[in-house]
Formats: sequence, C-alpha cells, structure tokens
Amino acid sequence: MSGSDAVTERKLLLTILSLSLCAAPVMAGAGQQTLVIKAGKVWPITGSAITNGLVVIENGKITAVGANLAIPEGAKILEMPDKHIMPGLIDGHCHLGLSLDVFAEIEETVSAVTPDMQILDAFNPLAADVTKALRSGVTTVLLAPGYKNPIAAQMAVVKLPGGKKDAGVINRSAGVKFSLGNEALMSDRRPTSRPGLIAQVREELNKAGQYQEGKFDPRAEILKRAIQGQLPVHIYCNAVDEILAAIIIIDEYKLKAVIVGAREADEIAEMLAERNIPLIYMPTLLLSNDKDLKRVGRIAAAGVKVAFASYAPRTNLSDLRTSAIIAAKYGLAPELALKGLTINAAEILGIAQRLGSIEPGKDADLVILSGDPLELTSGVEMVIINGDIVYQKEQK
Amino acid sequence: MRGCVIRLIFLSAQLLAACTLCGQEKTVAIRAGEILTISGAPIKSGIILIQNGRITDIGTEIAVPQDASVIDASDAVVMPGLVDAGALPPVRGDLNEQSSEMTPALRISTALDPKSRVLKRIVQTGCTTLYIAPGGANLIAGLGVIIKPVGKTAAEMVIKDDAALKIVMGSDSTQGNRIPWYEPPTTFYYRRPTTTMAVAWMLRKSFFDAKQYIASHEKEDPNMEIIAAALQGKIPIRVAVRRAIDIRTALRIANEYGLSLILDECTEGYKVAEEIAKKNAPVVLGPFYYYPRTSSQYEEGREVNWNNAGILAKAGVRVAIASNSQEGPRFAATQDESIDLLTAAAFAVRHGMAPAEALKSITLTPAEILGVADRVGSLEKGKDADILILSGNPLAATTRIKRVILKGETVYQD
Amino acid sequence: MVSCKHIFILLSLFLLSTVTAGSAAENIAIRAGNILTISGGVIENGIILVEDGKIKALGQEVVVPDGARVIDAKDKYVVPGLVDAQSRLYVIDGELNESRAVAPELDILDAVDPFIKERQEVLAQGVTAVCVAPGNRGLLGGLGAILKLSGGKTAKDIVLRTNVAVKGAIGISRSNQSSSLTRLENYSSIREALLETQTYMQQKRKYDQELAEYEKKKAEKKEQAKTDDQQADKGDTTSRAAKDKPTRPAKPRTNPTYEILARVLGKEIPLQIEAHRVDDILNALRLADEFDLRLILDKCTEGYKVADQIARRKVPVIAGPISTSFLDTPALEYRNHDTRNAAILSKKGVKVALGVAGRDGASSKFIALAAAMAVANGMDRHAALRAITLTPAEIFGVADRIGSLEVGKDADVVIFNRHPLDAFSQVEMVLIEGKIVYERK
Amino acid sequence: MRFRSFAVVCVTLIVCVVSTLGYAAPVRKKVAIKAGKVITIAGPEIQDGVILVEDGIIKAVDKNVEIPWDAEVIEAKDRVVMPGFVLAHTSNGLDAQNENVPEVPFLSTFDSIDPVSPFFEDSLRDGVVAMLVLPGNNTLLGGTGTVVRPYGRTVETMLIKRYSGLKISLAPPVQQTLRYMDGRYSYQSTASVSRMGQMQRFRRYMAELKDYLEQYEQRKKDAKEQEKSFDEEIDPRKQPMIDLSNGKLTAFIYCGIAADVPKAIEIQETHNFNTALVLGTDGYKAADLISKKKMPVILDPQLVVWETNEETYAEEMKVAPAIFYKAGVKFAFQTDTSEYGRRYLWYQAATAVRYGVDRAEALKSITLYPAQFIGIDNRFGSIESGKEASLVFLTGDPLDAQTWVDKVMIGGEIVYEKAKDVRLKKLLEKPKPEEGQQTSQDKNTD
Repeated sequence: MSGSDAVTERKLLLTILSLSLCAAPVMAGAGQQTLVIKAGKVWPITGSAITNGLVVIENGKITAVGANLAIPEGAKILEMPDKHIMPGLIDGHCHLGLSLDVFAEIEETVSAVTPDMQILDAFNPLAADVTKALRSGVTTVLLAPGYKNPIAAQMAVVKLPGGKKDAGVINRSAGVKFSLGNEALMSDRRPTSRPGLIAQVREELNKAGQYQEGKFDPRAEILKRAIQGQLPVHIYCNAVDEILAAIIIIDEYKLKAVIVGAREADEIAEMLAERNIPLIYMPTLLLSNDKDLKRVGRIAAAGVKVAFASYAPRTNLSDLRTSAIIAAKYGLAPELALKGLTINAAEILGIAQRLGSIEPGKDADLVILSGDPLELTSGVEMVIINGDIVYQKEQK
Repeated sequence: MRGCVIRLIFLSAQLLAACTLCGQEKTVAIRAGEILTISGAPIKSGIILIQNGRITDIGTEIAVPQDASVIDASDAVVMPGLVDAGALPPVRGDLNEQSSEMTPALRISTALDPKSRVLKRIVQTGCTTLYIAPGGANLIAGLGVIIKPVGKTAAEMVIKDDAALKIVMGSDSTQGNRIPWYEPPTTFYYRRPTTTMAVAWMLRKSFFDAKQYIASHEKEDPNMEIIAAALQGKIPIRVAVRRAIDIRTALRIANEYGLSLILDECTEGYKVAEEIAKKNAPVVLGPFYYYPRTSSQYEEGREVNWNNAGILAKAGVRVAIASNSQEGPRFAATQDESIDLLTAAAFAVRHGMAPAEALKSITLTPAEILGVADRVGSLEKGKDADILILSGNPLAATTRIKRVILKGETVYQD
Repeated sequence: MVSCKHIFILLSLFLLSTVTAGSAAENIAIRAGNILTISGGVIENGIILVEDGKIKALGQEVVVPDGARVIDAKDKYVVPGLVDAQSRLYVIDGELNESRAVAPELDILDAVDPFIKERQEVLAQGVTAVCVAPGNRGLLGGLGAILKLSGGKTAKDIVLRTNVAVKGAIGISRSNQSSSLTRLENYSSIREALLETQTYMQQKRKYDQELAEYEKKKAEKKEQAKTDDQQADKGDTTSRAAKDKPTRPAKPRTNPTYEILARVLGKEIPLQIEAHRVDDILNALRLADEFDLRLILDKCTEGYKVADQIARRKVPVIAGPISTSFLDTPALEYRNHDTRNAAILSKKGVKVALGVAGRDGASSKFIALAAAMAVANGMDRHAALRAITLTPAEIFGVADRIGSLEVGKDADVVIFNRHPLDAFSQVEMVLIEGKIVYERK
Repeated sequence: MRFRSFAVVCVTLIVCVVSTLGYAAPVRKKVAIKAGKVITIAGPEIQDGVILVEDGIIKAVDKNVEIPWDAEVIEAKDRVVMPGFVLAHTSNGLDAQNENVPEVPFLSTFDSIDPVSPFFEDSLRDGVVAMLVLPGNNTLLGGTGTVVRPYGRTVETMLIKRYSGLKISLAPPVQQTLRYMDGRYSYQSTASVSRMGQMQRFRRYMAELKDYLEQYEQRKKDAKEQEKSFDEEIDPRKQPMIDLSNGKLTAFIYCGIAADVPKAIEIQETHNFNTALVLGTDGYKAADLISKKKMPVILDPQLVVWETNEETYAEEMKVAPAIFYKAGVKFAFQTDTSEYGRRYLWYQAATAVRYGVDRAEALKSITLYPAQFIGIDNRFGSIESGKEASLVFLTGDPLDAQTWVDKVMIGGEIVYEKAKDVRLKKLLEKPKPEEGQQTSQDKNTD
C-alpha cells in the first residue's frame, strides 16, 4: 500500500481508539454503579417488545427489564424516549481482525487438515476492521478460519474489544471448522475431487476414533473430542450435494454439528429439521436472484434453527442486520430474523446462558438503535458491552 | 407442460419413499401398441401391469383391475428403460483424485449430486439405470456405482455401490505425471507412470501387493482391501482401454492373476475381437467418434472402425453401448456432446450391427454386465417397472420419447 | 400449405402486437393515498391521470374521464419509477471492456442483451430504469446509456437515451496491485487524449477554411477561364498558358475517438470518471477545471474527505456502492470506504445519486435498500429517495422524461404498499410508459 | 417462333458452356433415371418416376416420360432419388478458417479451398452436391465465400459460383465462443476485444468507406471539370463491401448469441444488405424478431439445447428448428464434422422432424432453402426441368437412420458409388488378419 494510505489508515484507527477512550470515563464509573436505560421500545427477543421500557444494569449484568420498574437510587439514567434497544448482535461466522487490512489472510492451505490450529492466535484486536466494528451493533462474533481446508482450525467466540481490552474471549475453542464446499478442492493439494474430499475427512475422523491417549497426535486429539460430542463442528457447505455429504458424515460419526453457508439447504430442509441440525446462513447480500433470496425463509419455515453470518470482511459486519432484513423481506418471519441475529445465534454458539437476549442475569451487551431493528433506515446510536458504553454515535 | 415434468419427478421421489414404507399401492396398466420385451419376442398390442414399482404381469390376455389407472400407449412402442453402463457422472468438480495415482478406495457414490442437471437430462433421454464411474486420469481410479437417476438423496438412488473397480490403461493415466517446469518437484504430479510400460508394471505390482496383503494381514489398509477384493473377484474390474495393444496387455495381466475383466471404450476392439471373445470379457463401447479427435486423450486409438460394435458382437463378445462421456478438466466431452443411447444404437445398426443386438446392447446386455439383470434391462414379470414409451421404432431417427416411467412413476412426459 | 401456415402465423403475430399496443394506449387513473412526486412534495389523496404513456394530470382535484381504468391505491404510496445509476442489468458479462485503454467511442448499447431473465425480478422491486456504462478496465471505456425495464427484444426498444456520458476511470488497481505511478499514468493519458482532441479539432477547422478558399479560387478560375476564352476568340493565347490549377486540400481522416471527445469538450456529453481515492478524485476535478467539461464523479469512495471541494465545483456524484458488501471482493481502492459517504456528500450540498454497483445485473433490485441504508447512515430521507429517482435523471439529462411525477413526463409509476424506504414495503404495481408491466399476485 | 428456337439454342449453348466450365462432360449426353421414388421437392413425390437428363440438365421428370432411344438408362427401381443436399454454410475444407486481422473483406476462400481435404470426400459420401465455403466466425469482416461441389481435383473444377456471400461476425474472436448451456452463458476464455468493439469497428469501417467513395466521386468530378482524364480505380480491397452495399453480395452475419441478432438486424436496416443470419446455439430466443424481418436463418449444428427453468428447476429441451418453424422462418442447417449424428444434413432434418417440424419443410431445409440462401436455386435444390441434374440415390427414406447414399450424380455424371467406396469399406469391414502379418513379414525382410 502507498504511503498516503498508511497515513489515513493510522488516522482513522486513532480517531476510533480515541473515540472509545473518550467514552472511557463514563464506563470507568459505570463498572460499579448501576445504569438504567429508558428506551422508547425494548426488544428482549425472548419476550414480547416493551414500549417505554427500562433496562437496569448492575456491574455489567442485566438485573431487571420491564415497563415500570422502581429505579434504584444513585443509578445513572440514560433517557432515550424515541430509541429502540435490543441485545447486542451476534455474528455466527466471520474473519474479523485476522489481518491488518480488509483483505483477510485466513487460509492455511499448506496442509489440508489443521484442527490443532486455533484461530484466536491470529486475531488482532487492534486491526482496523475490529475497531470499526463496534459501530455495527455487533458485540459478539465467531472467529472462523477460511474455506479451503476440509478440516480447518478451532474457532473462537469473542466479544468485540471495547472498554477493557481483554473483555474479548468467551470461548477459545468453540468448535472445529470443516469445509465440504468445492472451495476445499485445490489442484495441487489433496483433495482435488469431491469424493477425495469426503474420503479424506472420513480418514481423519477414523484415525481420531482409533486414537489412544498418550501418544502425541494433537489433530487426532481435537477430532476425538469432536467425535465424542464435546466439541461442536461447523461444516461449511452450500450446494445440495455438499449438504447431503455433510449430513451423511454427521450421522456416521454422531457429530454435534452446525451447517454454515447452507445456500440451497431449503431443498432438503426437513432432513436438517428432523436431525435438528441448526445452521448459520450465508450473508443474503451475496445472493441476488429471487430464487436464492427466498430460500432462507423456507428453511426456517421447515423448523430449522437459523442464525446469520457476515463472513466479514467478505461483507461488512454492519450488514449482518441488513442480511437478516433482506431475508425477512424475502419471506423469513420477522421475529425469526431478530432471533437469528441474537438468541438463536447464541444458542448455536453455546453462549445463550450469557448472551442473546435482554433478561435478568445476562451480560449487559446492548445495542440502541434509532428505530425498529428490522428497518434498514434505523442506525446504531449506542453500543454497550458488559455495561460499558463502547460506542456512541458522535452528535453533530 | 414441461413445468409439470419436474413436479412429477419430485412427486415420484416422494412416492418412492412412500411406497417403500406402506406396502399396497394402486395398480398401473399400460396398453401398448407393441411391447419390445428384449428378453423375449415382441408382443403386439399387449398390456403391462405395474404395482409397487414392479411389473406384476405382462402379455396380451390380461385382465386389467377396475381401480387400475390406465396409460394408453396403444399407438406407441413400449420398451424397457435404457441402461447406460458408463453415464455422465452427476458430480461437480474434478472426477479424479489427482493427489495419488492409486485411489482404489475412492467412491464416486459419496459425491453424487441428486439435484444435478445431468440426471434430469439423462432421464429425458430415456436412461433409467446408470453406471457412474470416477474419472479416467488415475491408473486405479476407484469404485463406480449403479444408480437410478431419480431420487432426493444418494441413498434413494443407489442400486448397487462398489459396483466395479475402474482401471485406466493406455496413455490417460500417464497424463500430467511429470514435473511442470514452473512447479517444484514437491508437487504430487511428480510420479509414475509416465509410459504405457509403467502402467502395466504398476498394475502388476498392485495386484502382486494385493496377493501379499491377502496372505499376511498385518495392518488394515482400505486401498489394499479394495484391490484384494477385486483380485478375489468380489468386485468386478473394468479397464478403460483404446488401442489393440493395450487391450492385449489388459487381457494378459488378467490371465496372470486370473482376473475376469470388463473392457471399457475399446476403440480398437474390432482388431482383437476373437481374443476378447475367447477370454469372454464383455465390452462397454463408447464414446463414439468418426475420426480420432486431435485432443491428446483421443490421439491413441486413432484407427477407428465405425462398425466396431457389429464386429465385436459377430465375434461373440457381449457388447454394451454406453455414452462413456465424462465431464471434467481432462475430457473433451461436455454435457451436450453426451449422445443419447437410442441414437448410438441406431448408428450401430447403420454401421452393421443386427437391430436386435443393438437394442439388447443398450438394455439387457449392460444390465447383465453390471450384474443387475435381475431387476432391469428387460420387460419381465417381477422386474422394476422402468419403461419407455416411444412414438415409433426406437431405432428411427424421427422417433420421439413420449414418456419415461421409472419404478412405475412417470418421471418424464413429452 | 406451408405458405398459408406462414401467413396465419404472421397474422397472429400481428394481432398480438396490436393487442399489446392497445393496452399501452389505454388511459389509467390512479387514486393514490400519498403521491411522492419528488419534484413537488407529497400529494395526499391525489389522482394521477395517465394518457398514452404520459402523465396527463395529477393533483387532488383531477376529473377522471369515463372509460379510464381506475386503479385504487388509497392506502398506498405512489412514487416515480426507481433508477439504479450504477447497474449492470442487460449487459453481458465479460463484455464490459475493450482491451484498448482509450476508446470513448464504444457504445454500451452494443453489449446489451435484451433477452435476459433478471429483468422481471428487478422490475418487481420498483426499478423502471437503469444506467449502464462500460467497466473500469479502460481509461476511457466508452459511452453509457439509460435503459428502461420495459420488455423489448432489441436495444432500441429498451433504450431511453444513449450517449449519456463517457465513462472514464482513474486509479483502478489491477489485481489489487496499486502504485502511484499507474495513477499518474492514467490521469495523464486521459489528459493527453483530450489535448490531442483539441489539435484534431483545429485541424478540422483548418481544413474547412482551406476548402472554402479552394472553392472560392475555383470559382474565380472559372470566371477567368470565361474571359480567357473570350480573349482567345479575339485570338490572343498568352493568358491561357498562365493558368495554375488550385489543388483541393486533403481531407483529414475522421477519427471516431476524437469525434466523441470533441463532443465531451463541447460540454455536449459529460465525462463520468470513476475515482475512488482522494488523489484520484482531485485529479478528476483538475481535469474538469482544465478543460472545462461536464464532470460526473462515479463511485467517489473517499469523497467524504474532500466533500467541500466537490461541492464547490458543483460536480454531481454517483455514490455507491453504499456498502462494500454489494461487491464481490472489495478491491484495494475501497479500503477507506465509509458507509456515511453519500450522507456526508449530500449534507455538504453535493448533488448525489445512489447506485447499487452490485456483483451482477440482478443486484439492481437492491436500489431501494441502498437508499434506506444511506438514510441509516445519516442521509436525509427525502434526499435519499431523490437520489434514486430524480437526481440520476438530472445527472444523465433525462429529467424531462423520468425521475419524478410531473405532468408531461413518462408515466413510469410504482405503487408501494408502504413508504418505499421501509424494508418491508412491497411493490403492488409498476407502470412503464402507462403500460402495466408488473402486478403483485 | 423462330425467335424461340433461337432462344433455346442460346440457352443450350450457355448451358453447355456453363456445364463444360464446371467439369468435363461430353456434349449431347442423354441419361434417363428410372427411380423407384422421386422426391422432387418442387412438386409431389413420384412413385416409379423417370428423370430425363440431357447434358447434365434435367429435361423432364414425371411418372411416364418416353425415353429417347439414344439415352443411357440408369435402373434405380429400389432407390429413392432426390435433389442432392446443399450446405448453406461451412468453414471446413480450408487450411485455416480465419485471418487474424479483424477487417479483411477482400479475402476469398477460393484461394484457400483444399480439394483433397477429406471434408469434401465425406460431404460427397453424405450426399452433399453444393456448399458455400465461407471464412470462420472469428473475423469481423472475414472475406467472401465460394460455392463449390465437393467433387473435383482443382478448385476450378469444383467451382459453382465464385465470389458469393461475405462473412461478417459480430461475436468477438475467442477460443471458446460464448455458448448457451445450462440456461446461461459459459464464457471460458475472453478475447481482448468485446462486442462493443466489434460493432464500433464495423461502423468505423462503413463510415470510412462512405468517406472514401464520396472523395472518389469528388475527384472524378474535379477531373471532369478540369478536362483531365480520370483513370483511378476503386480500391479493390473495398470492392466486396461496396458490392455488399449495392446488393451484389449477400451478408452472412454470424450471431454468436441471441443478443447479436438485433444488432445484425440493425446493420441490415441501416445498410440494407441482403442478409442471412448464421446463428449460435441460443438463436431461437430471437425467433419472432427474425420472423418479422423474414430473414433466412442458418442454424447452429447443435439443434437441441438444454435450459433450466428458473421456477421449477426443470431441464427443458429447446429445439431451434421447431421454434423457427413455428415462427414461420425459413432455415437451413450446418453440420459438425466431429459430432456423431450432426455431421449428416439428413440427420439434422430428421431431428427437426422428430421435434415437430413438417417433413416437407425439413426436406426443403436441406435442399431448396439452402440453395436459395446461397443464390443457386436456379440450378440446385429441386428436381425440375431446367435444373442441374445433381441428385442423390438413396437406399431408403432420406430421414431414416438406416438409409445410405448409394449414388451421387453431379451434372448428369455419377461421381460417387457406395459399392466402390474403398474408404467406407475400410471403415465398416473387419480388417483381414493377413494384412497385419504381411506388414510384419515385410518388416522382417527389411
């Protein structure tokens, strides 16, 4: 990149850092004292929406939600009569902060099987896209490796670093990513063909099955945990044949699996439903034909649990909500679209006990929007993570 | 009209699932102008009864049950669904696992795409049973599968998995096995065979190793398992060969290890028809071309004989005609070039094959070669109701497929 | 027998065509809850009267002539047909660029495929016109055009206006390798082309003068010849020898490239330059200053950084994509892309049109969503709506036909069940030139 | 009366000249063909008809023609005789199909036709008696074509009509042309030029041509004024395009995809060339457009295209001839030498019939129509008195896959007989084992 770019790059980074820092005094206090947010509308997701509701936050946790609650004395009150408040959005699959620039370096293609890698080791919390990410309303993301390895790395669930730098990691090893898409086929590395791809995945899983403790084989060790159901497996596949292959492998090895991508899953949705395999749907922004845009609605209608992903930086993190809205516009039930952004994603990623809805006892990760969450016209006004205001739209 | 076709296909898929669950199901009766049973003599103005996807009765004097739904084809010719013993694989991407030359355990069945366009087309050309093989770039390419072209999942389609082990002789398996100047020698293309000699040698070696493997079973090896099974005749071996000398070599090796082969393509088979007949190795012919193509894999077998099928058949070889056309980086044939079998048969007759033989070679003979003659390939009591309804003589260029029935369900209607 | 069959077929074809024509001629009156005219505010409970493809009248007290088909849209929003200013609809993939760097005479109309399938889908989202332009691989890629989504089997049937702008590009990274030198090269070679055009024009003028001179001389000679002859009759032969024939000046070869660029310099055709980074944008502006041409800034990714300068020059901007998510793989020059770009520009008083700039033709259906996203990022609601209707029409000089609901304009009307910028608003009906081309089931 | 006889003499003279031009035919030769069935194309089919040929020209065809005593009689009781097939467009039989410069209208295939090319031998074997050989599809203004018989040792003897048809290609030159498969375009290797470029270059060429002609006229005028002699010739390189403009030539415009058809029509309208369209696989999309213009159409060798229905995902067959037949467009076929059935004109016609084209129309589309398209229908395309006796003797119905071309007559001469076709024998019969041994022995002796 040429010099001027570097300069602007740094400028932007600094501005955003300073922005979050300027918010620091607020949250320094906020940590201890209780914070009460009065919003025009509260979307708890698990319950029905509350007009003119309150959310009470004490040291980073939500303690109460409701229409008319007694405000504890000494509480700091945020008055937002015309704003909507909802739980922080959860991105089911992205590649944030894996490189210094928007072009992520996420593929480790030297070897096709690398379950012992951990994506978190490549995560750079100070990367430009991470610092920008806060204003997208997304508070928690699943960091995933790329698409070219049949068995890629362990994925991590992190909260976007806001006030405190290490607020991040929730789960360092949230699952292993598989890729049964044609992206995993390369001309100069095994596998080069679909049957070869499936054969190789089987081979590795069999090896793991026979693996005994003691002798050092980190890959087999990880995969064994997957087979025993301790470690979920996220299988990336889009076309029908890819998904069918995934289902066969899931059944064969009793994997605790999630389907990622799943573009054409509607054509075999009931198979996923009866196995209740949830799926993290690809960004609908990557689709353009009505035929494809209508698919996700049908999938959810068939009773499959659907969450959304941004594949950031493939699409902007801020377009996670856009993708959900487009899905809704093309037939997905609105409430499911909202759930897909929050509680469903939390459940699929196994963090529902802490995140995904506005309920007493859950982390105070909140987004305050200028309007209805399912309106594209409504923008993010404020983002709160663990009760700290980490982003605030600058007033002009 | 065409719109309904696919709905029918979906429907049929569901019904297939349904009828497997619940036993009894409505009878279907076909009134045919002429029935070409293939196995027996043709029947003029006959009736076929179908129940649960099987032919329950066939003949002239048959009482049609009241509740039966009747398909009137009294002005049409009815024949068994075609059997393509080497169909275009409904698989996306490369059909060869290039990372190794020996991939006997490679199962093409694991990569079937039930929604593939290829299948929908093949059905409309009258094929109701297909043999799908891996690509022809590896010496031991892997295991083929026999399917019916309609189904929601691979499991629904497959008739017989591990149907045959594909071996490729001649120059195809040597393709690309060298160091491209721009690649470091670490690439896995740096390997044998690069000559026809090495092809033969490696084949011998692998069978020899298999023998050893059977003798002393120290550790499990999936690849060896397959070759051993083939050696013991549990899995039929299909060898793709074009030139006469390669055919001879194949037969020689077969002798040495007491194998029984099926020969694919066999472009120059007419030169060694007697030898093939003597070994009584069946032959699956195709693809067909008038003069050898200029592209590399057609260089060999340049001495074409249009009447290859006829000559082989006359010599007493069991001949099946298949499209044998494969997609993929190493094959010239594309989807549109995969000719339908009726045309192929018609031209076989034109070039000197007996009409009856030709019809057999796209129905019963391939079914026998594939070992599924008990289910498909002819119109007989108890066989699958895979039926073709044609506007006229199947070998006429102006004849049109009016209806394709698969397991008693109409999957295509014109 | 065959021939009579032919005749029959032709007859039926003819009848068919007349029938369709008939439906176009039919008068339509739309009773609308709210009419967003764009040009003249909102009319509540108004009526739009459509007669032979044009808007005959609109307002609250319009008398509906008997015989007119009345469409009831009481609780609906009626807006002018949406326009995607950065579309690839109709254009065949891989035909966007010619290898030559400077080829402004290429016409995108020649790369149009009228038989595409996507049209209906895009139409169903309320888009009635798109602006298509050559790609950014050439420095001067060719001429853009405005196409309507009315069905039609030839480019002529669907085109609203050709030669709307010459598409140029500065500082586009090849395979994500960008160097400041190539940028310089881009800028300077466009400049060169323009300078050459000027000299070319001079030559042509020179030729015209010379030609006129020559004609004059020739006429004189004729005169002289006559007099000479008379003298000759008198028997003196001196002057006949002194006859030097005037020579016709050689006509300079007409060069289509320069012919087009001449029209650009003559402010007849605007120059639409795709520029992303600040330096490229500034270069483009410098070109506009130097040659005093009508500039349109395309993409203008980092425009928000130099909004004032753009505003001062009164250069219109086609901002887009509103989000890099619409792109296949965001190229290098999008690194500093900001979703607030359009908002900031329009706030600074720049005339901003929005485009989808999607990955394929069908993406144009997202134009309303793009506008909504612009609003979410701080753009004024009305400005956003204007940016996908009237503004692009103005920028490309078709505001007399489309872009707003006014008397005399084409009846390209879309009926939404909610405000067009609401995510869940559905298109109920689309009219193009008074013909109902889409109706929701 | 006298005048008529004079005219007749003239005609016969001309005919003699013409026929002798083409090939060495002994003068005043009478042939009578007794055919089991005559498919005249011009009229109804005749059972047990007689065709009377004089000097290679058909004199009469009917059920009972009395046969002159000096006529040589060809017994073809068990044969179907019909006019020889005509191939309206091919680029085979050339050493190379395209020049690598976009604008070369002045080239002619006449200089490149290779009489010994196996293509011509095959064509004769397959019953083709006349074909228009044009440059390939990769050149914008490819050059002029040549109508030849697939018979003769030199291009002169093969020649029917020199300098006929000019090839224009609107598709950009690419390795794999943009083809219509799976309901969408697959575009493997793009060339450096685009469709925009092609059209622009074409317009530029026409503009410059106009310019040139104006100036030429101007110079002529000046010369006249100045009492100079004007001996400047028209630039021969421009002549073909000029002839195209004034209707001496027919433009064969190649439309690689349907979207090129409107542009071809535009060209036709602006310059009013008489135009024939050479279509790609998806040309059927523009059928009604073409039917409005009543343009002749030459179909892609691949007649059946699969298209995926967007709503139902069904694979639908699109059969070009059927669609054009419904739209009332006259069409002719191309052949594809590498393809299995497509290499035969009769098979193409049979395919058309299979998918609903009227039989008579299908037969016309391999005889009369192509003859009309390439402007030789006054001599070819049907069995009528006055036309050249270029006939095929078939063993059965022309559209039956089991039918062979038994004999081919060109200009009254039997030039092909299946019985004497050595190559065909080799291709159909089993090689004698001795041959192989012989050769090996020879090797040993060496």
